[in-house]
Amino acid sequence: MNDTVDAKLIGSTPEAISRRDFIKGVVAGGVVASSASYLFRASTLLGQSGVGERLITINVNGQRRRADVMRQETLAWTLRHKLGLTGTKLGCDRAECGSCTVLIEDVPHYACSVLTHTVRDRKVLTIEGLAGADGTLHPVQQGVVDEQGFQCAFCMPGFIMASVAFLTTNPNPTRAELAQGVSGNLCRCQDYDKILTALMRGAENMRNASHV
Amino acid sequence: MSEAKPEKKSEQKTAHPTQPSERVYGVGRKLIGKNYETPDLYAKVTGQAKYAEDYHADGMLFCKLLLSPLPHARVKHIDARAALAMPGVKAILTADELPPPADSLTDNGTVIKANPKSERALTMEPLYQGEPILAVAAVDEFTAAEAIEKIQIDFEPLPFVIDPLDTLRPGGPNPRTDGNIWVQSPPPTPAAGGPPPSPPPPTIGELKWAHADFASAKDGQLPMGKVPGDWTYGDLDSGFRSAALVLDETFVTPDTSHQTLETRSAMAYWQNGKVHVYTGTQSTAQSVPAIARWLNIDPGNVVLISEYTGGGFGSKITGGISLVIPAFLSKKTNTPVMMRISREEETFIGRARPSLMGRMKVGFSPEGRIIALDMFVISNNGPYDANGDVPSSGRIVSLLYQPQAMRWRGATILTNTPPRSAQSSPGGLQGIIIMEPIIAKAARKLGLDQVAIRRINCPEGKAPFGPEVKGKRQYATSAFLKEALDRGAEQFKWRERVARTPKRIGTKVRGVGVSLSCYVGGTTGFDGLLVITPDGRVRFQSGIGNLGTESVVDVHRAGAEVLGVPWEKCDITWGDTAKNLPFTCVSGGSQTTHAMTRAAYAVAMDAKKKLQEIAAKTLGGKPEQYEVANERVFRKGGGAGMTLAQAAKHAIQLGGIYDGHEAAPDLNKVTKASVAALAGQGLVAAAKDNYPRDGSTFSYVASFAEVEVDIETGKYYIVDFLAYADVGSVIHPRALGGQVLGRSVLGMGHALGQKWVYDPHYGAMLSTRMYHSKPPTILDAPVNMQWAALDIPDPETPVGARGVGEPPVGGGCASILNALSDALGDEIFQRAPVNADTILTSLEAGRPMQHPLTAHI
Amino acid sequence: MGFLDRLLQWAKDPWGQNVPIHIAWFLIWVSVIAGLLFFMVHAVYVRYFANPRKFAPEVPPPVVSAIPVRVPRHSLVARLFHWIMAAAMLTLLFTAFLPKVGFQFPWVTYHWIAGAVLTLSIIFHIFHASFWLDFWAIWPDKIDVTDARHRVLRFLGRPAPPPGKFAKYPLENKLYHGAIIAAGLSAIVTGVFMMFRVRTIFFPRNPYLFNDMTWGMMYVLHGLAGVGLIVLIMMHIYFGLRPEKRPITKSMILGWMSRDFYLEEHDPKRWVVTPIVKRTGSSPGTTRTEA
Amino acid sequence: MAVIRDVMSTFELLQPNSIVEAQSLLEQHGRDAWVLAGGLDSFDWFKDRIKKPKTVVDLSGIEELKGIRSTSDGIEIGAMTTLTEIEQHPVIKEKYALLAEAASVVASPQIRNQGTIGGNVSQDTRCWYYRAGWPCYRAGGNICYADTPEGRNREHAILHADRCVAVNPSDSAPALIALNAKFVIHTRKGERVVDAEDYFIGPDIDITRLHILQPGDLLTAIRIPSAWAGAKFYFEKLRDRNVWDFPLLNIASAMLISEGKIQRIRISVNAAAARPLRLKTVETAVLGKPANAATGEMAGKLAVQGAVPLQFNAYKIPLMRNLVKRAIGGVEKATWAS
Repeated sequence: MNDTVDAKLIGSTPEAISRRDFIKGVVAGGVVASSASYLFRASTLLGQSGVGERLITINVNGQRRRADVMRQETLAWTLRHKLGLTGTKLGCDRAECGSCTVLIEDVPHYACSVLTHTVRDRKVLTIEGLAGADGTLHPVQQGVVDEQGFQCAFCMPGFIMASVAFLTTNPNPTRAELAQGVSGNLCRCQDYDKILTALMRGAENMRNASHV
Repeated sequence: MSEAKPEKKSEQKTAHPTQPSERVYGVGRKLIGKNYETPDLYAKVTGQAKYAEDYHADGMLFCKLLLSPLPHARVKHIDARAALAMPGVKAILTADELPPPADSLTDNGTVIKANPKSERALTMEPLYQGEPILAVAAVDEFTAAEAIEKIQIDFEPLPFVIDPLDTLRPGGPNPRTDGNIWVQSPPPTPAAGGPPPSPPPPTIGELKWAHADFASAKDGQLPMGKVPGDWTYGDLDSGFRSAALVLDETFVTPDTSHQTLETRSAMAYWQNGKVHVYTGTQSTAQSVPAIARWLNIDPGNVVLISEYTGGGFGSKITGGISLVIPAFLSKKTNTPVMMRISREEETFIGRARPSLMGRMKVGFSPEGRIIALDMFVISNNGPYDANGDVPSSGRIVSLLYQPQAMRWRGATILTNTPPRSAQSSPGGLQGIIIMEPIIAKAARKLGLDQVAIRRINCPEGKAPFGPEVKGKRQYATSAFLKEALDRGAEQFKWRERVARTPKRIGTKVRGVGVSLSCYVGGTTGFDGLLVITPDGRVRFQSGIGNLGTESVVDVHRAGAEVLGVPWEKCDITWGDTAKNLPFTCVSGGSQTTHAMTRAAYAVAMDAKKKLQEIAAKTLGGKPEQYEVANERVFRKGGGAGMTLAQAAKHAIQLGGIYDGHEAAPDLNKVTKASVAALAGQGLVAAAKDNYPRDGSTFSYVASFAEVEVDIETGKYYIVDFLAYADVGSVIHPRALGGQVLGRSVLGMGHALGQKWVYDPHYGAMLSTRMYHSKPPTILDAPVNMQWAALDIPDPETPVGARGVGEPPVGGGCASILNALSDALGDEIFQRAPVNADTILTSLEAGRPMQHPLTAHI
Repeated sequence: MGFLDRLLQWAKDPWGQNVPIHIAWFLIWVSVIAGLLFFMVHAVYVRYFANPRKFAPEVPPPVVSAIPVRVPRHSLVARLFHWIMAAAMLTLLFTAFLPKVGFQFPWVTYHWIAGAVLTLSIIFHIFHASFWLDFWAIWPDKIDVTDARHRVLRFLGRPAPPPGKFAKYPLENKLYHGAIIAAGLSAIVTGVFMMFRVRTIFFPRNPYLFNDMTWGMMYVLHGLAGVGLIVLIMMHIYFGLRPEKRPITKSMILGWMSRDFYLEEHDPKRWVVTPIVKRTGSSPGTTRTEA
Repeated sequence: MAVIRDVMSTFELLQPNSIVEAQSLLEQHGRDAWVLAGGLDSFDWFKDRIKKPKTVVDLSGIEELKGIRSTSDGIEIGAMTTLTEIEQHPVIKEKYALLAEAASVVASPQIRNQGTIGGNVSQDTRCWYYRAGWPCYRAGGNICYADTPEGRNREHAILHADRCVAVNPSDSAPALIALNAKFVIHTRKGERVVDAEDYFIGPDIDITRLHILQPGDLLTAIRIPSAWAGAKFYFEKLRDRNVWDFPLLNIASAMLISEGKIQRIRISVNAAAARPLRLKTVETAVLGKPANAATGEMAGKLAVQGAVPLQFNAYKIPLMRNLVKRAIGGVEKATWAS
């Protein structure tokens, strides 16, 4: 009978972790503090040369951030799980939805399909870095607020990042042109019409902002 | 040059090219019918909004699933020793360790027995390829994935079936060892006195058709054998005899994954005997009992945090059953566990709309009136609980086209494909897209205008629907669809478009299509709960899920309107069941706006009443001598009064029903518990929606579309689209527009290409990637879409608002299909989606289409 | 299984189960090297160690003059068959294995056509051998066995009577034929089924004729037979080229062998060549023998 | 061993800064090394855990592989130049618009921002059986699952199938063939320059690869001769969705016309076979004929001769016929009085 399924064979080795510790973590909500400990344990598996070599610096939202990054780690993972920047979403992890769109040197990329090690010392901008330090929204963000763009908004950070990049080079697009510009982003609420309206408003806001 | 895209129409560079004059809604009201900035928007645009996967607990483990590679098999042996020996692997969870799901208790005391044959989070007898068998928890995903690969499993392959017709054939394989359909035996007769007896859980039975059933069907016709479901009204035969035109058509609708952009990831940990679950759900308050049932624990020990949900469309009505996996792993390891569901896993466990195969015999009068309709549908349900799509398709068709006589027959067939669930307009979309092409064809054959033939069959007022029971039929609360159809035709310039010539330039052909559409639009009987705090603010407790439709906030504007409180003075509590939420409807079936505006209205009236009583008690006089406005309660025609802040303080002094130390007896127990918890915080108002309603609530949409087809490539574009909605009073125009057009595009997806593809030999899904299953992109939807709403209040609800989520879906798809057949003629397709291959093969082969009964290509 | 693991190529079928798909291609080299080693060992042995062959003393020889100068050995048909089969076999081996060792070209069509030719010619051969030839001539008999035992004993320097001369085919020849039958038939039978997996003129494709495991085994057997044939064919060619075997090789081209060689190697009682019947117009070698 | 199609397994990441360095690394690691360009094809393989290379050589740090240079005869495009750069480059837009257009319809903007021309022509097929990790011919196995009685093969080959019926999904490849581009390959033996159409191979020759690169080889640049600059170009890609999707079929042609007659022409289709096909018979057949609908009709029929449809891809035959017809005869633009 011991060659058939039984829970004993598949027993586990529970680790006592003080509740207080992880509740604190929850409250903090995806903070960097917790990532380090999590990572060092990770490195036990990856038969790679020491953690030291994996310590790299990325320029995220104007800050130089150090992180311990595995060779096969994607930028999306580093941002979300090492740097606590969870605004960048993972919708498919296969470059098919655009929710993870960030700007690398001002160019939109799918962060799920970029190895963090390839952006060492390069300029990365995520949704968190868009609003001003005082909380004033970027004109495109404001456009979304003005028009109640997007529904569930899981795709929103990606859409906003893509259009920010597009609008800096095409400040005065038609709806069709803007649609082309953000065509690398999928919205499953299928709120495309309202999204376009909101982003067009964002374009207006950007133009007005640049005039003053 | 490439793809010869149609000329861009509008070159306007303003936000609103298509709504020249923003329509004014909610005339004479302050909040209802007005746009405003929802309180969750800032967090959303700045990326601070937290979805399940965005939470991180210290020491959190990650878990990964081992999915069955076989469509149907028995697990004979699992050897996980190598996996467990790996550093960093903490635990493995199998089905054996899951408790049986608990029975549930309805409010009237009836026990709903848990069905042992229903789906569970893990299984030892996978019934579809991709069904989870076990889960591994480890310090990180890399370790968990490596561990999964080290696990050895011996499977005993069992017979499987992918296509419902295959299991119906004589001697065809069964998807489950004991059959291919659910059989519901009738509930025992209630014992005198005591609570209604619990109905026995449905069991699995076998349904096989005769060789003759298959033989009698012509090429491309759906065979019709005996089916369990059957209802009728009117005299079908005389109807067909007197008909000027009788059509007998088969149509196959696609299986479509919900593909919410946020997968059903979940994180869980236990604290002081309570499980804290972080996951996306459509219905915050209503998810707790479901989670408690899956975990087999007391609902009081479940805390659900779900502030933001990345899409549901019916696939996360009460969250996903898979969330029990991190919950139990967390219990086992005494550590928080995060389960990130990958896109491919979501394809398997993430739910989908069942494909319906339908065959309709329709008799038309010379004017196009449907005098007889014989409807036959079977669905591809997947292996688990039966979905309502098959029966609901019959009810919706009977309401939307008002046939003078109708018979409906249907069966829900089990297969070894992923479990289905309701998807925006379940059964409604399928019924409508099976029916609409037939009406379009009839209009062509009878030489009638497409709008006219729909107008003559359109439901109106208290329109009847469904079967005749004891000489009576159910009916709708109201229907103003005819008006929507007329106004829509006008706004869409229907006549001009129809009259326009030429229809063809070079290889491009244009066609216009119109479709009726409707779905259920609301329920009743839920509770509202609010607190007027001593600082004079009004806090609405919202148990609605936050899907981005904004109903989580919108409905409370109705309450604020009644109280005459400026919106800036209102707060909304949502997204955390520890925060004392009222008994709320599930956010599904488009019921929220209707049900919860009623509840909001009720609680506002209760607050008003309590304010008047408090004023009377403290300032003398009778309550009715006081009125509530401008954040005060004061004597009519001036005189003594007090601010809401003062009233709140008085409420606390008065206690009892005023500050929540007592609660109205008719409130649900969930609400009562919340009231008790809020007691003493201010004026606590709580009320049940007891308003009468004569009829069932439905919402309606008239959809119009124009397409351009290139007959050399089969490629087509939607060049224009309008959805004109009859959804009662408009609450929040922008949110409504998002729903009307968003759901329309969801429907369009079913015409444009959304599908599953299976390899029948191995019962394996091939369309595991989005570039296979094809959810519409922003360039597939028309760049300019228009929407409008009648804004005629529904007479059967105090606020006048009906639900909107689902009604537009069927029309979104059917209007495209009809536009295509207008451009290309009949017999090009009898299956959705319609793609270049469908069109080209039919044109090349001189029709009819190829593989008409194959849902998956 | 650990050892099998290395001899075969395994893969996961669509249901995640391990199935064999091919032999491990290094076996090609194993087979080639085995062949070369055999050449060397045999050549060295014959050159330096082998004692001159000695046969049992002649029982009174028949009227030598009665034996034709050119002893007919292979009928034209038999020779044609042999060379067609040889061509097909070489084509099969080269088209099968050259691509695997890096010479890439469109090989599949040639391969299955050659296979078809081989199959047909072998079917013909079976009929021909059964009805027109002495079917048993190629199968070992008692005398072969005893002679073989004697030869082995003498080789080991143990006392034993010298072996008798051969019948039409030496024992080695017969054994070789047996090996070819084994390898050839398994390659052909599996090969015929494998044609269901590619587009041929014979029958509609149906790759699902068998389940994954059966197919896998079939491919493995086909591969093993194939690499087996490499070494067998190498040996065959080697012997065909060896000086002492030349007369036999020649006979496969011309159809006859010299009387001297016949008398030297073969036992007229076991391979009876009917004496010449003088007749005008009859040329040597055209006499009918049972071969 | 259970199958899981999620999470990249670990590898050593090497990031050379020069072609020489890259080549020595590739030689050093031989078959264990995986060349990473834009990565959009590679990451699918890695995340599905079907390919688990020990070593990944990332070319993104090699500047010599990037950029577009004018040469004595035309232009040279570094293999690591992104599709967006190609789409927007003034010279390409002006003289070789065919390539700019092909690049502009690849996948999505973000993918074009990262995907390289080298990667686009060297990407693997998208046959869903092969991509699912099933042991088909292309994966070294002994069967084609797509070309079976029940196989689902709507996207598969109608021409030159040999056991495997997968197709090449590249959009830029046919354009480069039509422009008579040359591919520059660095091999152990030194630099090798091949015609665009010779870069690709079918299953009859090698059933496991779509191109001629051997381990250790590096595609470094693509040269486009000026001969076809400013010719009459036609490109069309048919796909289901207007973003992300691979071609059901695409066509690229370049024509030199004088006195209304076709003087020279190169025409190529992709997604019809395992390699982009140059339609030589069509090219010779239309020489000297007027570039009109009639010639197009004739060319279209000629192009699909010998096409063998599978169960679900018969539509590709009329589609290819019509695309060839358009490439030569043109297509009428529809402007509606709406």
